[in-house]
Amino acid sequence: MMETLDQLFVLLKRWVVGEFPAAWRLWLSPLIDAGAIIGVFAGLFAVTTLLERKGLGRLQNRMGPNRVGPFGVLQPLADGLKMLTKEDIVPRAADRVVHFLAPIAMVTPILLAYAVLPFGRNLVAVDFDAGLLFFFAVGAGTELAVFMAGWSSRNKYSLLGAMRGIAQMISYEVPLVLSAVAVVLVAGSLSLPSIVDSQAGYHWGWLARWHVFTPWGLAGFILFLIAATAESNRSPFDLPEGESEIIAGHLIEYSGFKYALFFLGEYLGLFAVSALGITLFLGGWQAPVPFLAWVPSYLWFGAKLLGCIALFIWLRGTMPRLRTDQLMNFAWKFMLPLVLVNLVVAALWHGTAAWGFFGAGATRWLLGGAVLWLTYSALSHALFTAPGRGPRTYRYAD
Amino acid sequence: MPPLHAYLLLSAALFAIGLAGALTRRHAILVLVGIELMLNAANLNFIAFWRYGARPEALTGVLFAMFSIGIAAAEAAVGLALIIAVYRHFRTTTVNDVNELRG
Amino acid sequence: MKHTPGWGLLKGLFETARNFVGSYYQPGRLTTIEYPDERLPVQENFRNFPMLIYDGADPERGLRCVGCKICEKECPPQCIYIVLERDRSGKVQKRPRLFDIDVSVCMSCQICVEVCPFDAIKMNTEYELSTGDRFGALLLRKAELAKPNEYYRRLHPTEAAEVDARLAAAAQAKAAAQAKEQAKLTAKPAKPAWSTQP
Amino acid sequence: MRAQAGDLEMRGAFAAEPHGGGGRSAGSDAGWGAGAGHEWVRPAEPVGRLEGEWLEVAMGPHHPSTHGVFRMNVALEGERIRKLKPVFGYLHRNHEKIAEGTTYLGSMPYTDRLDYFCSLTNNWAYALAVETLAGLGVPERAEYLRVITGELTRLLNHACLVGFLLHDMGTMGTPLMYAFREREKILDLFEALTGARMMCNYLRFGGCRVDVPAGWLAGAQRVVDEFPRFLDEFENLLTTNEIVLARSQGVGVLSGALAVNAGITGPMLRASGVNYDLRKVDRYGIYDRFNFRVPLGEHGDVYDRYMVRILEMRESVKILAQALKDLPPGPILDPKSKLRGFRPRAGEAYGRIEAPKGELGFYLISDGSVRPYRYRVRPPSLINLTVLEELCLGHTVADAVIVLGSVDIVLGEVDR
Amino acid sequence: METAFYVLAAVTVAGAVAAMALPRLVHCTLCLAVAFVGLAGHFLLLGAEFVSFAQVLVYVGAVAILVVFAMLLTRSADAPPAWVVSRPGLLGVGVAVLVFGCLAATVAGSGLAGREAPPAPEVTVKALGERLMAEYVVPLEVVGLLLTAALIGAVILALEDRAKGGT
Repeated sequence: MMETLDQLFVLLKRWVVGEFPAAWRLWLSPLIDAGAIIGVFAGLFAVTTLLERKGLGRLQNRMGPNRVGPFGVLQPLADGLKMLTKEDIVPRAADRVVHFLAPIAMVTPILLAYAVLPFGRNLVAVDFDAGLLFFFAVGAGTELAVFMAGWSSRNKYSLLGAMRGIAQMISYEVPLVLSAVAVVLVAGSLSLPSIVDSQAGYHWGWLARWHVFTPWGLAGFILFLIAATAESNRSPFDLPEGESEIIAGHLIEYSGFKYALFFLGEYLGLFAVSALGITLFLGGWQAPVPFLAWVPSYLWFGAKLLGCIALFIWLRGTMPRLRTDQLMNFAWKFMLPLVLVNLVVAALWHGTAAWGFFGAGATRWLLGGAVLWLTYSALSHALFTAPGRGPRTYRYAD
Repeated sequence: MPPLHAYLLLSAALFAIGLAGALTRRHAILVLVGIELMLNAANLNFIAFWRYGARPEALTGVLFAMFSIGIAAAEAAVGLALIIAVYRHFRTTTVNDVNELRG
Repeated sequence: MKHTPGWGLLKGLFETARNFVGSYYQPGRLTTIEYPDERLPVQENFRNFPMLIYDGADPERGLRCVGCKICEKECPPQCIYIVLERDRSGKVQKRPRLFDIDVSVCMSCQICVEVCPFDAIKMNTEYELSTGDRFGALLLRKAELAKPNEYYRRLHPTEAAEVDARLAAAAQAKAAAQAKEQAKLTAKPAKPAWSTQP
Repeated sequence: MRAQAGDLEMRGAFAAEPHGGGGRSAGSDAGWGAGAGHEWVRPAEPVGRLEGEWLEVAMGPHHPSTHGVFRMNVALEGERIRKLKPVFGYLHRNHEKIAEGTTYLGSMPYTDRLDYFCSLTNNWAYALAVETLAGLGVPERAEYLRVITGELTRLLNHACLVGFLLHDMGTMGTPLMYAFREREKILDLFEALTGARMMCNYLRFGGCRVDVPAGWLAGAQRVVDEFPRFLDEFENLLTTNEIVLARSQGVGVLSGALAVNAGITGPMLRASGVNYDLRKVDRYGIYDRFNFRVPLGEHGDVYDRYMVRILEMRESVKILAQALKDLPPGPILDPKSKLRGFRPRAGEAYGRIEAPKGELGFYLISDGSVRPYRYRVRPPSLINLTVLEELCLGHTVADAVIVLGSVDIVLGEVDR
Repeated sequence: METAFYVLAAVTVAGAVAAMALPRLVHCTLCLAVAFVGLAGHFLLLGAEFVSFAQVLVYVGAVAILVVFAMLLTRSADAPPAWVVSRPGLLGVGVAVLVFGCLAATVAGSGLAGREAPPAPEVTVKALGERLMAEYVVPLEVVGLLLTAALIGAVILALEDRAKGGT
């Protein structure tokens, strides 16, 4: 019974596809996958906008939206209607074709990236052997979309935003990929379902074998999260949009449906990269404790995804924004060395697992963690502390 | 599966287009873009020959294409850096205007 | 104190989390109210736009305003417009025919109230004046401005009690003076008792 | 230091410099600074690596972080600011001329609208000037009430300023909302006392308009007692936050000498390490009775300006606690003062106080009539703004935004 | 399969032609990205999954972006549109057509032309990695070295002026 529930969507799709003549099946199967992904994640987008507004509101001691429907639950609907009915403004000087294509170029690659993510046991659209590479490859397409939007709008702010956006996305792609490489190294595969499989089982019967519970996994996850925040242009890395500096960056000349598409693309990117982080470090759809393993796998995945989204909202409500040069310094001088050290630690951890070089159990953990912590504190002290920087004491005059 | 010569013709067409662009366009960046296209045409040839070749399990074509992609990336980086350096020097990116080695 | 990098950010995250949780059960944190459904109590001293006070039941005859035009003169943005009543012979009466306040110009400074010698103009606390007609509906006429003294007492009980006592005292003094005048037949008209100090 | 007063005057905000259209000025700032025909040479900035043409951007008047309708015409090289010209006047309301046409009392509500965050201190400065002109005294209780309302104003102004500053840094308004939460409590006090939340119009020449209503002092005491807790929260959130430190330290450095030369006052001056607080210097009102200290910065950067304001709020809380404790009974208005037909004798007077934003002064000339002959405001916001270009050059757009935020301007006062 | 090939071929050639012929530089770059994506599709069709993704990652994600950046830094994005039609331009096109003719003739004349594909081999990432690490380890290292050298070289080129003493 639980087995059926777990495989519900897989069986459902198999049944639906089986009802059609064989000639159609080749096309029908991906179509159903695509439809399901678009439907589910567009729905999640709507829910997230509400959660974000509510959550930010509460973080800031406000109520958040509560006018449309009970507790404001229909707010996304109202927002969507507003977006759709707004006038679609294209600046006179804009490059109309590129301006029109940019939102599409933003959303399409991100939707493609969902194809390789396993949302549950056997619940993956395409299991590419090089799935992770596919994810990063299509993710790279969004940079071009940002440039298209920024350049075609013919606005100085949007151009500045686009330049910031491209520079930031390129810079943070390096730590993002490298922190994922550590997992690839240990799991021995680029295929996301098999990476999830590599995290199956429990240490001592209770501690899940997720990568996040290893020192390199924890460090890698944190680094991945930071890079993912930057990749998805979320605060504190929301420089490309920086509404107090360059107003909305590349989005400044977009309105109505096109703006909604960008908005959607941004959130879809956030979900995708969170889902990737969950897959790589948090055991994908696996249950955290053995006695809850009966809960359907997609529910676990959804719960973890919501947790990640909540974390992103929390960060957004707390952090100020970095500056461009600090952002670049952070990526290249801090994250890159750290992620490389993390890679080495992961390699050692994996390679020496058999002959106990790091010791066993807790000792091994502590040793690995100590190496990373020392690197972290050495790097951060070298980079971010200078005379006159840091908390100060003040003198008083009477 | 299309026959091999279809791929070869496509590759030749891409090569010719890249060549035409590199020869005719004056903008340095576009010259570089043309060269990239020609490199890509070569890559397509490698992959096609690998796929239609005698021993595809040897993966030679694939590996060659990968090396080629790596080298193309390096070439693009250096090429564009050069263009920027030239622009800074001559304040132009038109290849015809950059006709002396001394600045 | 040695500063560990990253610690400050964690402290900040903790602080926002505390506010997040706190907003659910600490009333001091969530100060917003849901406006049209619930309202903040109006403070007694609150002022919005002026109103004219009348005694008794008839807003026309009970109006305290005598049309002295002091408020019109003192009003900094000059939003008050007064035209005096004339009787049939054209003689100026001591009451206004027109008393308009353009509340789109009025800046609620209360100076008209302070300078009025007759306690005739006071501040209303009505604040829901939004309207679609910004020229007509925001020009308040005499009929809209006139409010009974009971209304004033309800809005500003402390202040109204003071004013009422003062007016009563003045009326008493006037009555006494009139009685004396009656008696002596040589008296001057009573001076209105007014004070600038509320 | 590098700049002399005269030079500063020359390149003042309205100095018409030829706008070269930002064309191909190719790296040298010939069309911008040196061409204006004066000696002063801009401090050597590292000229950018890519001497592309400058990108001219008008930040404002429609810009979310200009705190009103204000414009900064900036010339950018990449993201570095190579030239910045503040343009203001969008909110000019002819305040001074209007005041010359109305009675002394009639200007009082207009002063509320100068720095609309701090109407009570504006009232106070104006009242002080008129009292000096007319030789009016102020009863003790009224002085205490002035101190209480003035320091409450300082609390709300500084709290909101820090909120705005952090909002400019991109915190999604979280500190701003916390500041507004506290401001709400203070505004409730103001409403209960003066009848209006922002446009208080509370002071009168020779005292205050009304006495405190019942229970007000207890409410004020509660707010003052709870304020340090809010400050602790605020500091936990911000003071050691690495991003705040990185963003604000070393940015927009204002040297003490330049600050003095440019006439900067208020927390901005003190953040540059100059000990100058009118509450200590002039000891106007009854400030000599309170025990408080003046926090001083040392680097003069945005972080110091932020911290000086935080520390000043703590000192204000101390003053408030003392004032609320010592508030004597008595009248609140000088009996000599009158509302109508107020004619100070001919002469001139300058009244200044330490407003939250700096030295707020009113200069009045009376010709013996009911209207001032000359009425002039010394607006701290405007004068603090004059060094904006100085602070922003060489920094990025993002820095310019927070430097502007840390100057603490209210356009109502800048443009008057 | 055939249809997919022809569609992709059309997209690729159209993208390439547009990339070389459009007057505006930005449009050229965007069309170039389209051509690259089309080529990646061809690789996918041919069973070279890994190369296909690498193609997208490197060409769309890096080279196209680099070109865009170079354009922005050299202010070429807003350069006036420049058409190809000129006498030396026509000469170049002629040469290209000639080259294409030669190549096409050679392809048509060779015995390889009609060859059909053998059954698709399984290209796993693992197999690729093993080859790279065993047989082709020297070329791999050389490419790595080259990339490093290119990175450093590009940085030095781009930094040149400051080293020269940009005040």
